[in-house]
Amino acid sequence: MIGMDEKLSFFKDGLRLDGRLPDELRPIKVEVGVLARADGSCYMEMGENKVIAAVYGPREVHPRHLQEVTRAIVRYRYNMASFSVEERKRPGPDRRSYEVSKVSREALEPVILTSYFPRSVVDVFVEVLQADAGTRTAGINAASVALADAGIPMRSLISSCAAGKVDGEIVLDPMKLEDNFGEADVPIAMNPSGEITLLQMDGRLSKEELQRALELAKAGCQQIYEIQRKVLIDRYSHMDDMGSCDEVVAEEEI
Amino acid sequence: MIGMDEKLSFFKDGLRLDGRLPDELRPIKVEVGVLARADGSCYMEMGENKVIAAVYGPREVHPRHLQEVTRAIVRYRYNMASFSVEERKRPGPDRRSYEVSKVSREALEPVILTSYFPRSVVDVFVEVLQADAGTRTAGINAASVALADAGIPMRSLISSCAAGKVDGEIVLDPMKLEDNFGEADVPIAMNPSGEITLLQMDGRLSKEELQRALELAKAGCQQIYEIQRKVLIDRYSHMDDMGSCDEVVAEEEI
Amino acid sequence: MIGMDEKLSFFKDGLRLDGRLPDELRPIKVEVGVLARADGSCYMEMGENKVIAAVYGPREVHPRHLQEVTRAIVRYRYNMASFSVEERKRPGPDRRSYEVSKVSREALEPVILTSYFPRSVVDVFVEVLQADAGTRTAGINAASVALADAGIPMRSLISSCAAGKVDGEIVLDPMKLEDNFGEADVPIAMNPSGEITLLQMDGRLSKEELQRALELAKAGCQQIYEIQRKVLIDRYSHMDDMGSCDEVVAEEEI
Amino acid sequence: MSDVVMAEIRKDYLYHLMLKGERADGRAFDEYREISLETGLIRKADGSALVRLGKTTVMVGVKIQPGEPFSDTPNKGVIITNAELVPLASPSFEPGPPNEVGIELARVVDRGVRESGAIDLESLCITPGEKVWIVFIDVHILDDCGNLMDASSLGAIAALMTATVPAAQYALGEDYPLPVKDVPVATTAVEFGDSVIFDPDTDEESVADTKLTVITTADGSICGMQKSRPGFISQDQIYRIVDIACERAKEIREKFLEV
Amino acid sequence: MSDVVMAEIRKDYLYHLMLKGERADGRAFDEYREISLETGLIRKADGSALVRLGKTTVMVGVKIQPGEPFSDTPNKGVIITNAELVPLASPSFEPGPPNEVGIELARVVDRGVRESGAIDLESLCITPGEKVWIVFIDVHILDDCGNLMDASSLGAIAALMTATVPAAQYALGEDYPLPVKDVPVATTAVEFGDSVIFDPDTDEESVADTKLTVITTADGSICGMQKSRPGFISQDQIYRIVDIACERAKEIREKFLEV
Amino acid sequence: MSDVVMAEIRKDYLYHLMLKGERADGRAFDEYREISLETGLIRKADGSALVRLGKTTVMVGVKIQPGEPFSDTPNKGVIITNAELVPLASPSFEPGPPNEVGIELARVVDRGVRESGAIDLESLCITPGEKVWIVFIDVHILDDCGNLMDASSLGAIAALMTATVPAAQYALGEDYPLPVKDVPVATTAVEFGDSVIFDPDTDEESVADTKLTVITTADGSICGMQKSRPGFISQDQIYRIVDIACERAKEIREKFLEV
Repeated sequence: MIGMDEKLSFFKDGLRLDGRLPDELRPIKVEVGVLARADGSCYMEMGENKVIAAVYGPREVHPRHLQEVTRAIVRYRYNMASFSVEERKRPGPDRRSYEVSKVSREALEPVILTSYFPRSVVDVFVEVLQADAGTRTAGINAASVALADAGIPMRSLISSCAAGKVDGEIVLDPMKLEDNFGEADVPIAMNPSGEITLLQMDGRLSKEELQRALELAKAGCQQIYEIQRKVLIDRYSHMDDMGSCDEVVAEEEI
Repeated sequence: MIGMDEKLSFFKDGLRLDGRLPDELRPIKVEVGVLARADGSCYMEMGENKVIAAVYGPREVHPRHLQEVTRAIVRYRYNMASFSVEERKRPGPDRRSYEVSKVSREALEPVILTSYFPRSVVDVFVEVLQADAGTRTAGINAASVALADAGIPMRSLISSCAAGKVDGEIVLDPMKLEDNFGEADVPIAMNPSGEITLLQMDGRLSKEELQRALELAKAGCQQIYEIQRKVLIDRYSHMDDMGSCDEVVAEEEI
Repeated sequence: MIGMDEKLSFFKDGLRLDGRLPDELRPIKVEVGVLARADGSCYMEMGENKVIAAVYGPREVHPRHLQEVTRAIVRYRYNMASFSVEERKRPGPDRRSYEVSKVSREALEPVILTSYFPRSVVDVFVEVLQADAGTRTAGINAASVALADAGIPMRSLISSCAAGKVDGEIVLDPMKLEDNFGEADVPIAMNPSGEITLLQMDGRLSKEELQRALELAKAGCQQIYEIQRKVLIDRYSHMDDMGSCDEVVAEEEI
Repeated sequence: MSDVVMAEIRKDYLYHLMLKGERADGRAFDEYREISLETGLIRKADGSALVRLGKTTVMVGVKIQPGEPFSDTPNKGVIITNAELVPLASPSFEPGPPNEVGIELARVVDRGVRESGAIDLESLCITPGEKVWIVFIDVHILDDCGNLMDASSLGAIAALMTATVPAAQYALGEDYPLPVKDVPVATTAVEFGDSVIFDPDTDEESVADTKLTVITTADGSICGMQKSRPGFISQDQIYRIVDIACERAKEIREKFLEV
Repeated sequence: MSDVVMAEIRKDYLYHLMLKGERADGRAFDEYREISLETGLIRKADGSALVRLGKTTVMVGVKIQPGEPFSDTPNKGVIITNAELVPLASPSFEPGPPNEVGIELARVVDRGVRESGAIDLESLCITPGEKVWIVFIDVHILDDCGNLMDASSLGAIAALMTATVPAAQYALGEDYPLPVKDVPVATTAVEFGDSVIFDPDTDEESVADTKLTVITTADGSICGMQKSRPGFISQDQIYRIVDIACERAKEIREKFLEV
Repeated sequence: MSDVVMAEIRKDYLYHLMLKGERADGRAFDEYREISLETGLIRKADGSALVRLGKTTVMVGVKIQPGEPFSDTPNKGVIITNAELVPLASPSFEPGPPNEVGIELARVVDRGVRESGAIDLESLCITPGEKVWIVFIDVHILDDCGNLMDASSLGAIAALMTATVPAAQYALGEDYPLPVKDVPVATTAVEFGDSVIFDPDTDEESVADTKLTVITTADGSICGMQKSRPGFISQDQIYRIVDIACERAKEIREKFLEV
């Protein structure tokens, strides 16, 4: 384990320790429709992060008192497998995963047309199989695709990634090492028009650095959106006249 | 920490270590209506004890199966803040607080006209912000005032305090030091006519000592009743022709 | 405590350490109708095992969503008293007791005529007061008698015992010492016709040894069945013309 | 609704009996049901007692194990009392961790043992600040036909009086009987109208206004009291109950707990 | 249904007020309710603060006790932050362990303290790898009239700034004031239509599309942000909120937290 | 009611197929679905295996960490097996701690590993009585299309066979492969009418009267059995299942688990 005392350099010849440019995402791998039982699903790798998302619903709400008469409720459960992190994690939710679940749900809820399905629930489950900084954003990306795969009417997809600060420089999509010893982390999520639905930040940034971080993360989200879009097009390309996932997901608002 | 071996004297020149006479209460401070959200509330200090009580209701019962068809149920939750005691207490109820909640509820329920509000609940919440022996009695006193403040129909107020035995002598309203190293503790609660609704005792007493303890605690309750009564009168003195809290609380029985 | 290194001999002059033959059950003691509040009950000792079973029902199901519209559900709760084992057990269910409860319920459910009582529940509670290997089988035996005592319609009784392997030999009804240091344990339960409703096994057995173990355990169950039958006959012998517990329990199927 | 109606009818019935000075089972108002007590039935426990109070049945097991003292009493043993109201014992008990009734029961049993000084906690110190004997008193209710307080308290002290400290098992010397220095006995009465009835059964408990448990020691001192149920009680009735409680406790002690 | 209707009516009302540039209580959009702060009221705590933000009332207690460090930071003290949304404080709070709202609140308060570097964790090491000071920050909500984030964060830093490390009690030297190196202040705004409103009350919170908390340090850096509620927010609005948040935080810091 | 009706119709359909010697997916009665096995996918784990049994998908991760031995086996390592039936994997799974189905699954997987002697626990002792290796086997169900027992057991032994003891990380020498001495394989059949069907899918499981899992070792011994579901099974059927189970296990072992 590297102590805080030893000065760790995060750059070598202008590249990051894993060879990326400062504004470069880690490699992304997506598969849609990977689970038989779920109504929609998506497996996603972002660097060493491996997450899988499933969507069930719209379905009946249990317990009943959670029902909303004018709209579907959305539930989101982010969960880490015990073996997904260096030191084995006790099974079950901890305080961090409750917070991640809450902000992830709030990141997706604005694009789900919940008023189409009063008294029902849309359940989103995200399992982290391997974690390496960025699991919440990977989870949101996978969940967004899984929602589309489940045919849940949405205004648009949601794409998510983080920017960080290491060695005084703003970088895109920090990996574990950069996150642990870096100076700030800013995960965001947004729709294709750049409207933000998730924003968290910890560390220490000036206003100018925050601005740079948001710009960088926004550019990252746009790249991710293209990947999400492509995988959904491929998934539905066997259907007639369907060239864009934007037709799969509902576009008008009620 | 004082060991049991060293003989600790609890009296000096006939006075207790905090300067009180054996039959003297600690200073009391009461404020009524201190919370905006609650239907009724009361902040009370008895010596170093600082408690706050809130009443909500009568309101709908959740979960439903707890409903009683002929009367309101009463719930009472006594809770200590983590920082209220010497060694930090883990948040949430422990076995002691479950017992205190039960006997406190049973101390107040006899004066609440529950049959006025079938199928509903009156919720009493007591938070202990600082504890120094006597939090259950302080809580009951505050809760009684908060019930009146919430306009819950009652037959009368309930007043509560303890007597203890230290150095072989029966004293009123023991403080922490006297409780920890004393020989007995007898908390009671009663209505203004002296009918008892709470009675617990631990330690070791002869029948005569018990009798003396009950007499002393009863006298203490009467003093507390006057204070409770006064604060409620002050609270409602702006209203026309209202000179007594006894008119605020319902007096007849159904 | 005996280490695994020291070779422990489980036989002396052809007898086991408690003087039993290899195919001999431990002494059994049964009492039926031992509890006043339960609808049916049975106390049973099998060697040093002391268990008590109670049956409540058919009665209303809470919570409601567990109701089955075409039949009664059966619940089974196996619980060990804290003082029943060498090292004090924390009160409440652990993983082992959840598994034992599940397989015990499944051992009894096939003979209960659940379709007679739609939307209701038959609750079986087994408390282990002292444990010495074989509590699950003792519990099933006691529960079976308690079900009959409660008048629950059944196709037949269920009888249960285990076979084990020690020193290379298959023995009936292993006691704690034989179970701890033996090579295999095979608990079964069956109806009087030999149809098996419980079967578990751990350790290491060849197919031939498994066959021998099942034969031995089957013979043990038959002996236990006679004891269960007799105690129920005695219990009901005061009634007219009733010579067999087989008349107490329902025999035809729907 | 029918439950409410039945409760009213039962209350009426018991009340009218009482006006005639009678109880449903024919006992005098201050009379206990038959008590039976067997100790040592659970060999895996270090002490045990099976108590029957009429049909009420309670098994108490005591386990004694080495463990750490509390930091504020480094040279004292520890008593931990738990009561399990298992669903086998009553249609109204539910599985799960103890509710407030079970917690109150355990705490009142504990109070009797603790406040009477029955166990000399300092004698249970093995290494000050490090290792002491932990005495677990586990009350297991088997059949609730009323007055669990008295049955459980009697079981607890009887189990303790016949308990052995299993020192040999932990290489801490020879086994020895747990030293018990006092014999607390709990006595419970309910108030119903103006009458006071001792050792209530389930019906009597369910219609009572108020219940009072008084725990007394061998020398006639009071070492614990607990009023429960939402009702009033006057000082006079308290004194009356205490007086009879002392008598009944003395009889129980002499009959069952004299060495 | 009526709840939904009421919420719609209230939303409409507040929205129309806002079009006129008004709030229900007459404040400017970037104006805080009256703040009051009292420290040291809880003598049993090592630090405490009672914060009122309008009618919102929060008590924060700090306890400092020796304990074990985390294995990956053997020479650092530990901060543990908890928030109790006790049912006394709002008709919508329920008894039980913290739900996601309470957990988020605690974690955002914690983030401000931790990320600002307010507490020098290395100075809280007693024996590396063995014993360090554990700082418990317990947020106890007493009256929820909106904007718990800002009230709780203010209470936390105020309680820490007035806290004493109780070294003498544990024979670890003399008591000394907890060293606090920075003064994080949280500032929260909600978005409603296109307007941004600071220090929202309960009504404003309940109709808001989105909420953003910005925590700033004494030198004007940002050390924590949290968007909550399911709504959109644009980059421009974020920057606007950050700008005003810095100003408000500076005022609060100067008025209440200057030594 | 419709669920009941649908279950009856499905049962009927499957039953009539079976009378013709057929299964819905065309398999023979003793035929397994296609099995795929990938190991080492999770680099953060010390061993891992992704098993697909038809569409049933299970990920097993193994973590090996130093910890304390049980007091009654001071010189043996510890195996802890847990199964998470996360709600992602089936519409019938719910969030929360494992229910009895999940607990049974974990315990049967554990039984195979433990009773076969696959792991030499004594070789996992670091310092007798103080420190041993704890082997955590975490079964994470991803897609439940039937026969979780066999898929999970296969994943567990495959993850163990490819696991590394991370000694270097804890300064306990060099990393070395976890020594695995036997290769238990679980084989499950359901009974339906008089027929026996191996490797049941979800539909077949839901209509089965009884289920029997048999775990066999490399030398053909039986090291674990578990009957589940409330139905009868005869001795003859048990022997029949054991015979076929041994064959299938041998094939699976040879195809997937030979070094």
